[in-house]
Amino acid sequence: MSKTFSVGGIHPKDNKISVGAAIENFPLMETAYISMSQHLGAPAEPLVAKGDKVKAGQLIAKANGFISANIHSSVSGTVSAIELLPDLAGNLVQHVVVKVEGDEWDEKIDRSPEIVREIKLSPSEIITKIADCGIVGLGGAAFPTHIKLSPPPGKKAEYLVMNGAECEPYLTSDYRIMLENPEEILIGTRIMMIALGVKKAYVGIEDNKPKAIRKMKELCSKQYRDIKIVSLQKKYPQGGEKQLIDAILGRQVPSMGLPIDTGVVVQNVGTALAVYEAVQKNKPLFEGVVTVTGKCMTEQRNFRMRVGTTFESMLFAVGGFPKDAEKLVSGGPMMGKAVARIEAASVKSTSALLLLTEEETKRKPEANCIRCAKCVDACPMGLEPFLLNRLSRAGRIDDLEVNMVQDCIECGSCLYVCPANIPLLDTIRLSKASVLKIMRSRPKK
Amino acid sequence: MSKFNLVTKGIFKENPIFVLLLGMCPTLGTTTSAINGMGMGLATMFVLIMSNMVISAIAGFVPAKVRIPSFIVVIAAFVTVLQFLMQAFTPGLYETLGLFIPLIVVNCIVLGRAEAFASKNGVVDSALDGIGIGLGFTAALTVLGMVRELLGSASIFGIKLIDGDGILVFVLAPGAFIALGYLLVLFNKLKSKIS
Amino acid sequence: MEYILIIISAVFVNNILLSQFLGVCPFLGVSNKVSTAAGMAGAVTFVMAVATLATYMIQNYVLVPLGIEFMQTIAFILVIAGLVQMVEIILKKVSPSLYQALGIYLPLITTNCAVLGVAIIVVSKEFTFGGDPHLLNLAQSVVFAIANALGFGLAMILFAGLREQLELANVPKPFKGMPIALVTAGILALSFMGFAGLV
Amino acid sequence: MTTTIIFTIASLSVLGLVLALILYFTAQKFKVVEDPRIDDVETILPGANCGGCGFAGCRAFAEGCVKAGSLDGLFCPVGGNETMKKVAGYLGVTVADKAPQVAVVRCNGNCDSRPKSSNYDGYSSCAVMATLYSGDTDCRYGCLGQGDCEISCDFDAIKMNPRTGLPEVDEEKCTACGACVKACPKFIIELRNKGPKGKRIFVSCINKDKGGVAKKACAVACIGCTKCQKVCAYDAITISSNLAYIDYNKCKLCRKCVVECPTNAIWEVNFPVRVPKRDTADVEQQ
Amino acid sequence: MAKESTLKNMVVTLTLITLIASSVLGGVYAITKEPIDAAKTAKTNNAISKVVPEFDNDPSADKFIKELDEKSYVVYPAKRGDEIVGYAVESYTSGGFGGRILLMVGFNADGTINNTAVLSHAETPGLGDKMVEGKSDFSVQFKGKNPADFKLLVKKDGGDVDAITASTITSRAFCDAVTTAWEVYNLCAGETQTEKKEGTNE
Amino acid sequence: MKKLIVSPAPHLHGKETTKSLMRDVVIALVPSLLVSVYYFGFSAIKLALVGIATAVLVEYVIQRYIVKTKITVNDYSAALTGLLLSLNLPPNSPWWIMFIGSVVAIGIAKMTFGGVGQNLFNPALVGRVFLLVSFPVIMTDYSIPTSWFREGIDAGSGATALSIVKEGLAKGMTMDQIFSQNEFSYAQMLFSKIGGSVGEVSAFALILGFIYLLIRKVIKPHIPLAIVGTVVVFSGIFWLIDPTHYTDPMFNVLTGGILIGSIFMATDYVTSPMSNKGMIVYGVGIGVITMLIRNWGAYPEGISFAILILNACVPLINMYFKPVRFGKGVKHG
Ligand SMILES: Cc1cc2nc3c(=O)[nH]c(=O)nc-3n(C[C@H](O)[C@H](O)[C@H](O)COP(=O)(O)O)c2cc1C
Ligand SMILES: Cc1cc2nc3c(=O)[nH]c(=O)nc-3n(C[C@H](O)[C@H](O)[C@H](O)COP(=O)(O)O)c2cc1C
Ligand SMILES: Cc1cc2nc3c(=O)[nH]c(=O)nc-3n(C[C@H](O)[C@H](O)[C@H](O)COP(=O)(O)O)c2cc1C
Ligand SMILES: Cc1cc2nc3c(=O)[nH]c(=O)nc-3n(C[C@H](O)[C@H](O)[C@H](O)CO)c2cc1C
Ligand code: SF4
Ligand code: SF4
Ligand code: SF4
Ligand code: SF4
Ligand code: FES
Repeated sequence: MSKTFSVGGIHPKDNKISVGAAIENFPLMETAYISMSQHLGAPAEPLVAKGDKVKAGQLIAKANGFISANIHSSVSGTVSAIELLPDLAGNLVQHVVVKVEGDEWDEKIDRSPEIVREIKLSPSEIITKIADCGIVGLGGAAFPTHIKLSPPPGKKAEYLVMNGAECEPYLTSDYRIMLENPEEILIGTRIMMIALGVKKAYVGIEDNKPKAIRKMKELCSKQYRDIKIVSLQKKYPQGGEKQLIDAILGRQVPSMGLPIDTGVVVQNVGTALAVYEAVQKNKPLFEGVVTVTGKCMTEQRNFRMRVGTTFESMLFAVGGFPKDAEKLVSGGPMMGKAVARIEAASVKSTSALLLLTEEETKRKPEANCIRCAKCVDACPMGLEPFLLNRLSRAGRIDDLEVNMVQDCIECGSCLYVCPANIPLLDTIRLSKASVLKIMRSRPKK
Repeated sequence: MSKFNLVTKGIFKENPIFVLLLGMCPTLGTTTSAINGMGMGLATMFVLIMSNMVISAIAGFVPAKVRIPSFIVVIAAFVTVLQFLMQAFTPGLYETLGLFIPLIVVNCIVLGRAEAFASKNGVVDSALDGIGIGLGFTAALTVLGMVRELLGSASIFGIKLIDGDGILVFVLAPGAFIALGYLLVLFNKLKSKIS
Repeated sequence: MEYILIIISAVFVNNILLSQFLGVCPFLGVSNKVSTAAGMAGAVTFVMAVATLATYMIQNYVLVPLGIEFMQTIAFILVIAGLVQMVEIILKKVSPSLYQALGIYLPLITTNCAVLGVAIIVVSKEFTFGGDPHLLNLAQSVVFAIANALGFGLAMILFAGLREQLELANVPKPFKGMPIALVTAGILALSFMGFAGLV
Repeated sequence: MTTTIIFTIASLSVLGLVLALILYFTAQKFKVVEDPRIDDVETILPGANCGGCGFAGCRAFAEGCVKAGSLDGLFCPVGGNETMKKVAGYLGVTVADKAPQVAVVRCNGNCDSRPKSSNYDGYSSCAVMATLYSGDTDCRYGCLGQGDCEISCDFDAIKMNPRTGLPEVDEEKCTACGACVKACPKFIIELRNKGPKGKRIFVSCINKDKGGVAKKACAVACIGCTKCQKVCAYDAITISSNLAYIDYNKCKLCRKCVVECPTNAIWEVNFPVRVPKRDTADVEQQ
Repeated sequence: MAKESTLKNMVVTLTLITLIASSVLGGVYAITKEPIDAAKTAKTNNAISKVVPEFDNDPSADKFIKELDEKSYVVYPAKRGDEIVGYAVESYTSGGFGGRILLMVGFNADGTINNTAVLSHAETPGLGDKMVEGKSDFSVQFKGKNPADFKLLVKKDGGDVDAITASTITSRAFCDAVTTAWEVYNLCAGETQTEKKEGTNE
Repeated sequence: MKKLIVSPAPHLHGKETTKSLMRDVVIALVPSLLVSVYYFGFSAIKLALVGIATAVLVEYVIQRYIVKTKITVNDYSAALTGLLLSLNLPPNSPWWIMFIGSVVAIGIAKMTFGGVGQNLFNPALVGRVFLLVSFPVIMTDYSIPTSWFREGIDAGSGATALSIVKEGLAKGMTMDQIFSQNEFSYAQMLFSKIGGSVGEVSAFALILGFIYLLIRKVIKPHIPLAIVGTVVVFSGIFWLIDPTHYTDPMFNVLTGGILIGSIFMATDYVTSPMSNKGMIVYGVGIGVITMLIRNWGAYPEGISFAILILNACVPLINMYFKPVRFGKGVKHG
């Protein structure tokens, strides 16, 4: 039996229409626009100047502050500018613009196809290496991985949980790598186990990906016995880290807590691949798998794509802008960000470009809440979205905190199910931000 | 403020029921018919005028700390006088209104006017204020009584308009609340139209 | 058994607010939040019990023997007013925390029909709980008073809950505030009519 | 009969006496807990409980006034100087007159001058929209048009104009409470001195982009050309990050800059109508 | 405005006010006592006169008490001259929907019901209160009936009385009270007869 | 360049709408409606039509001309209220009773509060109770109109089983005597032979509707099961103590409005609690009050009042019975 988490959840149609498309290399672009804000936390500090020559994999910006990550050039060529350019939301962000000339990689990178199985480095060396290579979480939040691998003093990791759920509809990039690079993922997992000093790891995969489950299980039963593959029910948000831990280990992260509070570290399978490549192959994170999909498109593709590719060129590669596509989403349809500027470029954690039609995505006019409690039943955190919505519109900050708005994981299940089309998550997200601000500003007891 | 205004403001602009929402118990409890409502209104008005006058006369001498008890004594005395008079001369009405007659003592309007108006104004003005507020109270109770009687018993002032029973709820407790709720809305509409 | 009947009658069947119309002003005025409603209900329970005890004695040991029952209204209200004040002093001395919780409601209670109304009903109305009509004795009077206060509290707290929910609803503008509260009270009273005949 | 009357008088008088004693001792035990002046000040205040004064409602402000001893730094924007004088008079202190202020909207990009570049489809709230992206036009600074300011105003003084998509302030109703200033996530609204006879001049734009970029996004953007600064004889205009700002304390209302502005970003209010220079003037004159 | 509060002036004022108030009350009481008592008697006599044939005595003054099943009932004899023309029996029942119903039932000397009047009740307006004369024809049906041959039960229970629609409870209670009154009347009537007999014996 | 749609996540939405949910409830009521038409003929059709038409019209007029808001009559909720109210009336009710009921339900109990979703009390039940209290004569007359399809069942008494029992007990009869004078069998109750409201005549049809609602996931079973369970336990206890004066649990579940009330009316989203725990508390409350009124109250049937009273408790229930929060009560590792 497949496992699942215990509270809430919804069942959107999974629409994984790009499952069959093998990963192909995205053609090199003419210009790469490399953002300095590709991770949670402060932007990185550029190390290059206009006119400098760079190679793919060369460090071009240094992590700046605690939760930050190094950035490497994704192409070889000349830095043509360092300037403020709009990101996909139109906000100005520092970018290093590189005019592409050839495809020369940094010499240290091992480009051979062999799988390197033996792990030579010590835990601290691994973490340094990961930090140097600018690895961030590829599950969506782009949290610098080396920080997650160094639990704060007093907290000890017991298990590593690999997130291969890919519970969002449409997305297939994690699936493709689990199918095409399963062993690399398992080695990457092992590397992180060593770094964390844990003895056991789990890989959670939703049961709508039976092939990936079979393949990974096969490998584990032979060489990787300390890693267990867990089949999970197809249910959104199975891949939310709190839900995943609950499903696999039956542990629940307490309110305002982190996975490490239950002795667990969660990493995405793509992150594991990146870790493998960084540690075994010396390859910094400058490319990743991106699904380009949508019902309005004739072709569904999975690309291995350099960081800094514009959305415009991705569209161009699949034959231009389909007539009835009205919304572009970077990432999955449930948590991804709508693209306001197609001239914006991809970042490390970009996992998909999704094209949606008006019919699929346009919100219907808001009606009165009929108190059907569908949102309550859907919420994986056991919250009452209808109430949070009303409270936040009334500006009742205190009541919002009592009703735990701070626990919302912004999964969007509530907004998805609401028959009255109430913009639940929009209002909740807003008040969550204010409540968190107030809670954090409070002196700790 | 002119003397005339003193009287009229209580009827509309500062109507104790519709605007100030005071004295709710007799308002709801005694308005099963227009006559009852009117009787209660007039009874309250009597106490209101008399106590307003006396209180405005004595307010100057009363120390702050015993202000409320003193006023209550005055009001209670008039209520008792009223009880005597009604028992003697309108025993039927006295019985119908029952408990609500002695409860005039605690009617927030009476004490409220004593506090807010009579204790700060002269005897004549206080009497006029009492008349105005009393009229407003009476008018409101009569109207509510009329509405409830009309809907609930299909009659007005005891005159049967159509044969039949009417919608019983309106003479019962729930109807009192509901009818007052809607009357309030109408009153507010009217008020905003006028001003 | 009679005590149970007294309680059911006062709390559900002849609810002091929803069918007797006593104490409606605080019912409408102090019912914006469940917590305040509960505070008010607590204060009323206490005062009603003590006041009924006192007025019962005044009636039966002073007014009736002296033949001056007609002084009922004035004597009762004075006793209640004084009592409330005294309760305030004592409470403040004996239990400051209770005073914090109930104290602010005490002044409101003096001019509340419910306390005087119950005091008068207790000494003048004949009850027939199953048996013959009779006046209540001292213990029954106090139980009756407390039961009425409980009924007051029940209606008050339910109503406050409803109003808290209403506050977050989009009530049409003309009905906002008191009108909708009255309509709600009306429907609440309508539902309570279901208890008719239980006693 | 006589005995009855005697009993009546006796019993009631005894009651009164006892009551008076009780009350006296109550009064003795509890000296006034709160300064009664707080109540009185509260009655002087407008009672709007808007929080414009920075206190949690009128009563808190009244308490503040009474406790502070002087009224420095305390101001009720709703009641204005008149109310503050009354409070001061009551408390026996003095207040400095504060110039009356009014909210102004520093964005001028209506639907024609600032075309939409995307269709926003979320909850109609500027705050939500602002956290999502830079806005549905190419101007990243301008008004988002979802009307958070309108909702925040307790006095019905600021209203969205459906034709321009921009808020408009009714200066009669505006009390300068600043609620809209706080509500606007784009920091578009500013409180400015009303000026003599309500006359005032301000730059109705906060776009900090370079001239070309700004102009492309919005036809009436301030492009930072410095012409106004040069023409101003009173040094009232400063330019930083490609944006002009007029200091209302220095501005002498000479109106020279208004004519000078090539994009019509400078607005004048409550001046006699001159031959309309460009079409935006009539938007403000209403 | 109000004066400063001191013990002396507080006590003096309040005592003074209560003193004056109570004097006034006492006075008004003395004045209104008579009309009140008169009104009370008038009320009872009024009710009596409605339910019994014309009389010329003061029934309130002649009233006496009868015991029945350990409960006592007030009976007002109506006399014309020395002759008893009827009895008004104050009867009650606790079986009403709203509790006690107090009735005045008047009998002619021959034992037929002259009329009934409801003195007090707590029945539901529109339902049970239809037993009050004038609100429906319910009470009319008792007029002129002799309970000896008119079965005082609602038809549902096998009697002759048409119940008020949807108010069987009230109707039953009403019949119950009238039955009680009839039994009390029988006691009185029996006594009168014996009295008379005694008289003739003398 | 094309203007893209930009909005916060999520970018997909479920298919359920207010309208589809309400329509499903209407569909679930069709079996009961058909049975009632079979038994009561034109009368049932007339009541349903008047009820629905009035409800929709009143809502339209109020939205269009009085409060001047968006018109939402096509979401089926007003129609549902009208239909449910019609199913809750005695079959022989005159049309104007239905009309007044609908006006009260929509006008007072729903639109005054701001329309769908905002009301605190179940509109159809407010309408019914309003009628019951106002027109007790009509509302307790359960005589049976003639049907086209079937010769009227022993049109004689026309009283409901509950009122027959109540009346019998009041006369001092024992249960056996009452039952021997009137033939009630469970089969009759399931497939209707006994007098009752339009919609409560066939338990079977109601249960069919219940199953449909469960399959379509329109409602959850918590509330109906809690009510029925409570009724069974409550009546079972008294029946075991004294079977001569209390009816048995099966009788209590199958007669009167327990089924229609618990399946269709207590489950009204707007006026029921939001959490599973809350729903159970609510259901138990309804069950207890219903049985109190049935056994000792003035009215023979109590579920309408019980639901309304528990409606009044819903805000408090929601306040104290929150859904199971993630991270509470389970070990943190
Ligand atoms: C609602 C929700 C759904 C998510 N779904 C996935 C998912 O399907 N796959 C995934 O790898 N991460 C998913 N995440 C992110 C995980 O919670 C978590 O951040 C991630 O697995 C951590 O790994 P990383 O640091 O390697 O990215 C989801 C997060 C949320 C809040
Ligand atoms: C402010 C903040 C601090 C965090 N601190 C830690 C940390 O100390 N250790 C850790 O392992 N993860 C930490 N995380 C990462 C979270 O556990 C989580 O993996 C990350 O937010 C991505 O999860 P998501 O994709 O589900 O949103 C932190 C996250 C945030 C936002
Ligand atoms: C609010 C309410 C008030 C009632 N008032 C009375 C009443 O005053 N008298 C009465 O006999 N029954 C009263 N009833 C009881 C019912 O009308 C009951 O159905 C009736 O007495 C018995 O029915 P029947 O007369 O049709 O046989 C009342 C019921 C309710 C719910
Ligand atoms: C499962 C379900 C049950 C409903 N039950 C009722 C009901 O009993 N009475 C009613 O007026 N409306 C009912 N409705 C319709 C709707 O919720 C009702 O009109 C709202 O209370 C109006 O705000 C129901 C709707 C659903 C989905
Ligand atoms: S977005 Fe937040 S409130 Fe909504 S279902 Fe997800 S966790 Fe619950
Ligand atoms: S899902 Fe929508 S309609 Fe249902 S309770 Fe939640 S907010 Fe209200
Ligand atoms: S327009 Fe702004 S400053 Fe003026 S009153 Fe309204 S919210 Fe306050
Ligand atoms: S001025 Fe600010 S708050 Fe007002 S509509 Fe524009 S962006 Fe929104
Ligand atoms: S009138 Fe009864 S409490 Fe105010």
